Amino acid sequence: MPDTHLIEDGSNSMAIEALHWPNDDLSRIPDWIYTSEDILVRERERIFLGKCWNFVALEAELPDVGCFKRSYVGDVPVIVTRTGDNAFNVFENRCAHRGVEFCRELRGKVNEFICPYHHWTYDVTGELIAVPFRRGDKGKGGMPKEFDLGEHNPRQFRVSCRHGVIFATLSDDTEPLEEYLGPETLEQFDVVFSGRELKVLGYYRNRLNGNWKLYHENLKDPYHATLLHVYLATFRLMVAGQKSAMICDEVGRHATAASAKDDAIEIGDDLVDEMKGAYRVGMDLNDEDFTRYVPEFDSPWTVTMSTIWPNLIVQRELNTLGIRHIVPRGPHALDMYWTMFGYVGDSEEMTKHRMKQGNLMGPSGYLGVDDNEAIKFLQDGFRNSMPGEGVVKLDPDKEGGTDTLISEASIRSLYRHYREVMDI
Amino acid sequence: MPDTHLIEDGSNSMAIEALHWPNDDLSRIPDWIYTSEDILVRERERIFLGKCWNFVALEAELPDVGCFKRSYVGDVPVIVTRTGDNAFNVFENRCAHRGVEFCRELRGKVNEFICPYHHWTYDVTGELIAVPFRRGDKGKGGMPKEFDLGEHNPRQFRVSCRHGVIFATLSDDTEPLEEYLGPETLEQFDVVFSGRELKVLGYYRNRLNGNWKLYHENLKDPYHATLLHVYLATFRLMVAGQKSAMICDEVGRHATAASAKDDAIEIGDDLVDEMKGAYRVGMDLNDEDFTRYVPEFDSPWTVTMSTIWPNLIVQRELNTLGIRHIVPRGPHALDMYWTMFGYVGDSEEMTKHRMKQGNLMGPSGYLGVDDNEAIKFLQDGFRNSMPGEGVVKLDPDKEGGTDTLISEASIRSLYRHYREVMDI
Amino acid sequence: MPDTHLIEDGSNSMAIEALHWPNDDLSRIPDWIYTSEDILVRERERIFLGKCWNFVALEAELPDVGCFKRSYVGDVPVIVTRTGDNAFNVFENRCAHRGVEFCRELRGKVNEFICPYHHWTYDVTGELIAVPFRRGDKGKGGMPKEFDLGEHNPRQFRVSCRHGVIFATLSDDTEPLEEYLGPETLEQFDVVFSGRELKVLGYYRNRLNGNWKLYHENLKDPYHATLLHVYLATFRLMVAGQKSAMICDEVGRHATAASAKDDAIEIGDDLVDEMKGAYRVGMDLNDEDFTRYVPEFDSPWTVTMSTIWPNLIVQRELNTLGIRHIVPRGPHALDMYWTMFGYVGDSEEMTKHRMKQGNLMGPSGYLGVDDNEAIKFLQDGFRNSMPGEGVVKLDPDKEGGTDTLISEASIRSLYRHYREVMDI
Amino acid sequence: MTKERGRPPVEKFSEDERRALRFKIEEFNTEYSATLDDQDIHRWPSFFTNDAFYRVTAKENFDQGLPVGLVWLEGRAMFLDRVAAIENTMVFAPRYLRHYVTNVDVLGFNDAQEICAKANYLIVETLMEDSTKIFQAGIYQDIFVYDESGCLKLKFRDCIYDSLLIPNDMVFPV
Amino acid sequence: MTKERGRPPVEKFSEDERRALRFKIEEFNTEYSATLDDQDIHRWPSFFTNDAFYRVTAKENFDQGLPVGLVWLEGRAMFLDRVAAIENTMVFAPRYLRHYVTNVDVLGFNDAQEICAKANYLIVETLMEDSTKIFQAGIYQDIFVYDESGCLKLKFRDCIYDSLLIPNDMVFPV
Amino acid sequence: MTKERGRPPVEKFSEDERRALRFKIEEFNTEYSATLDDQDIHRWPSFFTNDAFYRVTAKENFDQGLPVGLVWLEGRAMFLDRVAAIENTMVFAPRYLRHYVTNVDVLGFNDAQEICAKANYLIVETLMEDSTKIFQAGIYQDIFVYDESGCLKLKFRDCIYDSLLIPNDMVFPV
Ligand code: FES
Ligand code: FES
Ligand code: FES
Ligand SMILES: [Fe+3]
Ligand SMILES: [Fe+3]
Ligand SMILES: [Fe+3]
Repeated sequence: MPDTHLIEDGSNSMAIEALHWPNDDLSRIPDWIYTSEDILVRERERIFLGKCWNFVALEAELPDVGCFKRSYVGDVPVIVTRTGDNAFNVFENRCAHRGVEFCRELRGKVNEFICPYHHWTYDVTGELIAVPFRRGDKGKGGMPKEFDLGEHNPRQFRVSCRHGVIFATLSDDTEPLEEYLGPETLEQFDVVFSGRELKVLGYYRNRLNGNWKLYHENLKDPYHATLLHVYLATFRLMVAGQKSAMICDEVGRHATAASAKDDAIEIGDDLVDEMKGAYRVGMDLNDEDFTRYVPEFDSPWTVTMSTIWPNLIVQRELNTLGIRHIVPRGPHALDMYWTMFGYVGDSEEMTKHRMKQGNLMGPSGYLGVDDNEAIKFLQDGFRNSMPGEGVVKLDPDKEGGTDTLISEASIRSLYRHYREVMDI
Repeated sequence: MPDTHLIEDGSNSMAIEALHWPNDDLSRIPDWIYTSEDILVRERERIFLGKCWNFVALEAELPDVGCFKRSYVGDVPVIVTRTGDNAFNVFENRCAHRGVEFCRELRGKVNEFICPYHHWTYDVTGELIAVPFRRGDKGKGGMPKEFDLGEHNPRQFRVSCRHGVIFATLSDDTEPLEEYLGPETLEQFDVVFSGRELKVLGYYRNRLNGNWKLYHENLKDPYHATLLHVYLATFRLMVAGQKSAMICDEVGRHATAASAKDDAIEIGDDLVDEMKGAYRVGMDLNDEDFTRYVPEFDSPWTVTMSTIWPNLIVQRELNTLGIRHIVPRGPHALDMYWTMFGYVGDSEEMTKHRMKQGNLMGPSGYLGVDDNEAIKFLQDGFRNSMPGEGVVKLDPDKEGGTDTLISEASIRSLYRHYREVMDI
Repeated sequence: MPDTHLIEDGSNSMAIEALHWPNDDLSRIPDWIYTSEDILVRERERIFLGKCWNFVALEAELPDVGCFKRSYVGDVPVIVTRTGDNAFNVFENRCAHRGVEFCRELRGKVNEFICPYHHWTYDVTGELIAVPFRRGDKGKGGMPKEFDLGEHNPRQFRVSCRHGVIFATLSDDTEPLEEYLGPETLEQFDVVFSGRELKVLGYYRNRLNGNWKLYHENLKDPYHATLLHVYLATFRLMVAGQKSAMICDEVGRHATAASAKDDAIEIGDDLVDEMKGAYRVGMDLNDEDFTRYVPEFDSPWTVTMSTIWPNLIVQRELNTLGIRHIVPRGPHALDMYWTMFGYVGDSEEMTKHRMKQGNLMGPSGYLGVDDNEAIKFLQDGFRNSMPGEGVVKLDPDKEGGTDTLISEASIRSLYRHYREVMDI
Repeated sequence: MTKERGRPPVEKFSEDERRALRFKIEEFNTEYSATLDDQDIHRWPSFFTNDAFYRVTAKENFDQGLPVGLVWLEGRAMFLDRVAAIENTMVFAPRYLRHYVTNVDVLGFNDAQEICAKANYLIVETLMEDSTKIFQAGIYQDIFVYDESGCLKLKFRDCIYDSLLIPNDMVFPV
Repeated sequence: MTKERGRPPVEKFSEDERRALRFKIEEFNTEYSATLDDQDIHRWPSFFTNDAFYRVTAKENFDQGLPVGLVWLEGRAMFLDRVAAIENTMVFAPRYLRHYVTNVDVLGFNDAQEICAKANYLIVETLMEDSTKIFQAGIYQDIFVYDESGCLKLKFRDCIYDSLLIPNDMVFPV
Repeated sequence: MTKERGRPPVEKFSEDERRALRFKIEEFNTEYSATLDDQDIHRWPSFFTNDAFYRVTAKENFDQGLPVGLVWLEGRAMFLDRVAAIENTMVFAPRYLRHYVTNVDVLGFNDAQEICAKANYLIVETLMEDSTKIFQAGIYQDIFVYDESGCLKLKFRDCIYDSLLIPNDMVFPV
């Protein structure tokens, strides 16, 4: 169907050929990037399976050779295995025979993978090593003589690890991981992943009712932090005017939202007014220890949230640490897999402190709930209301990093990059 | 896919360009108007958001200035607010910033609406009145200088009220409400909504498993009344031959099914025979008071059910009164929101009588269940069986209103209008 | 969207026009035949409603004239009725008036069918015999004079029965049932359905999370039998090298997987090795009677599983007998309706033996679970991983029947036929 | 109007009384549920006193004190008429329903020395061709009395459901 | 055949007997459920007598008196063989199951002085990558006896499910 | 760390003790559930001792002995802070939740003479514009003690959920 008086961006049909970005203007974002199936198909090909490094696992999840984890690149199921002291493999969770998604356990340890349907067998690197009755039985049946095991392997991904974090890419052309991250993101990454050995403390999983890109935007959007999160201002974890920055790479796809807690900060009446109710006067924590930052990082920031395109968030919120792994589930949902961790050698007290501060984030976090709800409310808007667009005009002269919370520069730089890659 | 030997109406593809009405014949209705996504998209634009007055609320639901109700025009979420003694506003429930469906409570009372994500703030008329940190913070960030709050408002609907009932339209060209209703429908409307102050008695909600148009047809279809509803004949609330009428407007989109209870009616053996089991001989109510009509209206009819295109039903069934608000939920479902009411000044006994007779209608009503099931059975037919069409030939020489129950004239007039508007 | 570097079979769009079979090679099966909606629509028309005999009921389910069963041809709802001693009718479960799927009970006995909406009435043959108030009421309304009941019947299917099994076809051109089955399949069919009167022992139903064709393939795939089903080898019900055959018709659409239990079989170390874990050494049944075959058939085989295209499986597994009726539910699921039976005159002990062996098959069967899981894992592969294809190269020089378990010849013959009919 | 009838408990029970009563009320609810699960609908009125009040209403109505009910019955005659409608006149597809009644709470006597209690209920529904789905989650707010033969009867049952959006319709009482 | 075995109660219990028995049976069902929720499947046969009969069948079969079961076991050997199959030969994806057993009803003695009881069960299933879904709603129809050490054992359990359309398959008994 | 706290029962109860305790614990769970169902969140900490530990965590964490919780609280102050956040700072759409607590099992004393118990819970959620859905299925692993006035209080509650994939988020404790 062509455009009409109400629909002016081609979204009547939702087919990618018909969609067009409003006025080619980066400060306007059309709903259809969040709702079209065709867009998601192209994102899979050009982003997740394109020239990107995707998070797949932490090395600490795979302590021994033969340990595996069922994981995802975009929404494509993969298996991550440890195949040596410092060797990891990532390959598609799909049998080369008929297509079975054969690995069904979340994690485990094996000598080999046997596809249940016909017991085609793969070693831990993902290579096909046995086809039962390949030569037939009693001279009958079996594979053609020229059948070559080597030609029937699940698709392999290239792997790159840095300080305990495992990434995968399908493309031969993806630049080296460090280059891909860029020096700005790498610096922040290396604060958390400095080479200290990680200790996994547990997992959360939730299905958010929003398009996967909304999660990136949320963390590239410092503007919402002190407004949506009443908790942050009320308990003086973060307030406008406090030291903070949005640190971007040159390409504009990654970002780190950084802030430094300032217990001396004062919240004037003007600010309270400006914040339209986002600060509740006169509240104090009963457990004051809760927001205490135990210094442990070589960084001026007490909080950094890094979005690493396209599927990783690194959370350093005071002393609660974790990664979040994004798995798109259709245009309207994403699964978030959280891995919370500390470091080997943490005292019991420190682990407890991390657990306590874990209440801030996650599917039931004081801040986490706010974001999950906001993302759902956004997607509800896109799905239910008349096709429209969003406005991202804050901090208009910038693109990418910025040192004010009142900015959408980093969202715009993301979409400049996105439009190039997606050719839309 | 082109037509085939089984599919001859273009419904192989379900894309609107390929669909064609069978033989251009109004007495045949193709399945695809009930099953195609494309049709629903066009209905949204040309009907609900087109030149129609949509029901959104009763004034009685919004007693004070600042009261609001979360409502829908078609399936588009809107907010209805009372902004003055006789002033109401209807605007899209979508934040002008990024698109959040920000109002989440079913109803309430506020001074202003604050979008949770970044606290953009709207007054009760739906006007954007504050953007936090619009000028930035400490000289950094904020909106471009030329940013004009006035250009960032949720879409406003025009509002028209009549005797306590609030309607909205998005189009500037919709004729005045009274003209839109037409004198026939207006007359029936004014019987229930005579200006007496309404008292809300409560709400029902149900999700029907059928296309939204089936609900209109059901009430424009007097033929089913004494057949499907065994209750009606058995307890002599309505029988063929009894005084009844289908009263239509000139355009053919609205209709009122009217009947007058006749306690003296006799049901002959011929009739019993003709009705194929729709009359159960020899049953009587234990509670005879139940079907008693307490006269309270200036009307020859004891029952009127008005369908007001496109999303309102006005129920006057003896003394149980209510409106039903249709919200399409995809091609295969509709949500029905019921508001049951009486009048301010009703005696306690009268309220009780209304409650008692409430058992007739609604999601568990003696008549309500029948219709909900029939509509589901119809949609099941459209979804599951081979693509086909329905036949609406009864009362062949008429279109629109009629004074016999054995007629489908009013369904045909609806689809004449519908085809014009939809251009199909 | 056109093909891309990752997608090379047109499945970017999933529209049938764009899909192409990889290299025209029968030993490669593209994912899209299991996932495309367009394919399913065409399958409905060309296969289920095309020149095929579809299973709809057993005569034993309909003991008396007037007995009916709600059934399906493909996913199209039909009613099967007994209309005489040896007469059965099959007609669409869709009212000729507006389209209501009017029969809602799984089975029952009636004199006539009355559509609940307006009481149009059909006799047990499916003929419209009454339209209430056809002539109007008191001279008003009613049908046009020329209205002919005979022109408003649900679609009738042609019916053919053999030895207690009822089949239906919509096409006038389908060859006679016996010819359709072909002599090979007929022979196996007649072992179970020899004319002995059947006694229904009960029903199972399950919804499998896989495309309907996967069920056919599963039973045309002898290769999986001794590998997936650890139970079979472990308890020596079936092992490679044992007497077995895949018996196909000439067209290649039907097949019977046959095997003869051999209690003397030995499982050498070589075989254990080849089977990659599919044999658990040293296990024995506690209840040895469980796998005992009580001779009752004139056949060299103790087990035959016949797939009768397109929607029937005949199970003869030792002494547990049943049919399985396939109903596609979208591309990603199928409903399986099982009818378990014995013969009139079975001793109580024999019935009990059948019940006991019933644990082998069905939604909770020792073998049944394996297959249901494998089919789900396959469909998961098709849905979740990158678009790809399966490989069916075993027993490369054959097509159709074969006498080795290590063969996929019968799957290839099915798809040769399928591609012809589907024109893909 | 309803508020009056559902008079709140004013006098708490001792632990022994609660133990004895909870056992009886659980037995009552089990039999009540089984009657409905079996669709033995003509037995249903016998769980109520002759003058009983029964209502099924959404939590949004209850919370606002609004009187409507999907089902709103007062007095035996109205109960019988609903049963007659279900058995004879209402048209509906076959279905299975199953009740799970948990969290029975014996609250105390109200000022008429009647027993106030409540319980959470969950009802799941199965249509013949579909999977089992949640039909309704809610709470019973009850007043029990003893009949002449010492059996518990409901004088008042308000079924207040969370499940605002009824799936299609509600054929049977809950 | 099943009908014979599931002999109906002929003698009602007193309230005291019901109270005592319901407590015991609830404890039994709780432990039984926990065993299955923990997938401690090899313990499962120990809840039954040596000659016990166990069946899982659809309500449509039960209502028509048809004998089949998805699971149909008679005697300890068959129970052990099913456990062995689940533990050793059956292939299936990992899953969590959870039982909710409510509405326990102690019906009375049958003519063999065995205890007849029933209960509603609801089982929800969670696959590793998906949300929790209703797996099966149904009713247990039970006959209990005491073993030599005075513990309740099931001599007969008929699990009659409403959920006609089993979601994919049923790996564990219910 | 959690493992230590959740010390396992070492001493079994007699049947009489179990009967008495199960009644009390069921009453406790009923009131606890009602408090949460009513979203009367500020009452919630009163069900716990001052030094109580409360956690909500996925079965996958529990099974691997991993310490994280979606909610992880130790000591009254942390309980109060969570209540304050829910009441004052957290932003979320309105919703109804309903608890069904069944299969209460009274396990015995642990080595500190505290009462160990468990129960299955099922929570269903209703958003204002949608149907009722399963929110969470899980098991409570509890340690109860008596407070000075003889009332049961939770010293330890581990809520271990099967429903690995939380639907959007979890606003209230369970
Ligand atoms: S599908 Fe994996 S071995 Fe056949
Ligand atoms: S989306 Fe509403 S304020 Fe930003
Ligand atoms: S739809 Fe069947 S009688 Fe009208
Ligand atoms: Fe945030
Ligand atoms: Fe009607
Ligand atoms: Fe098999």
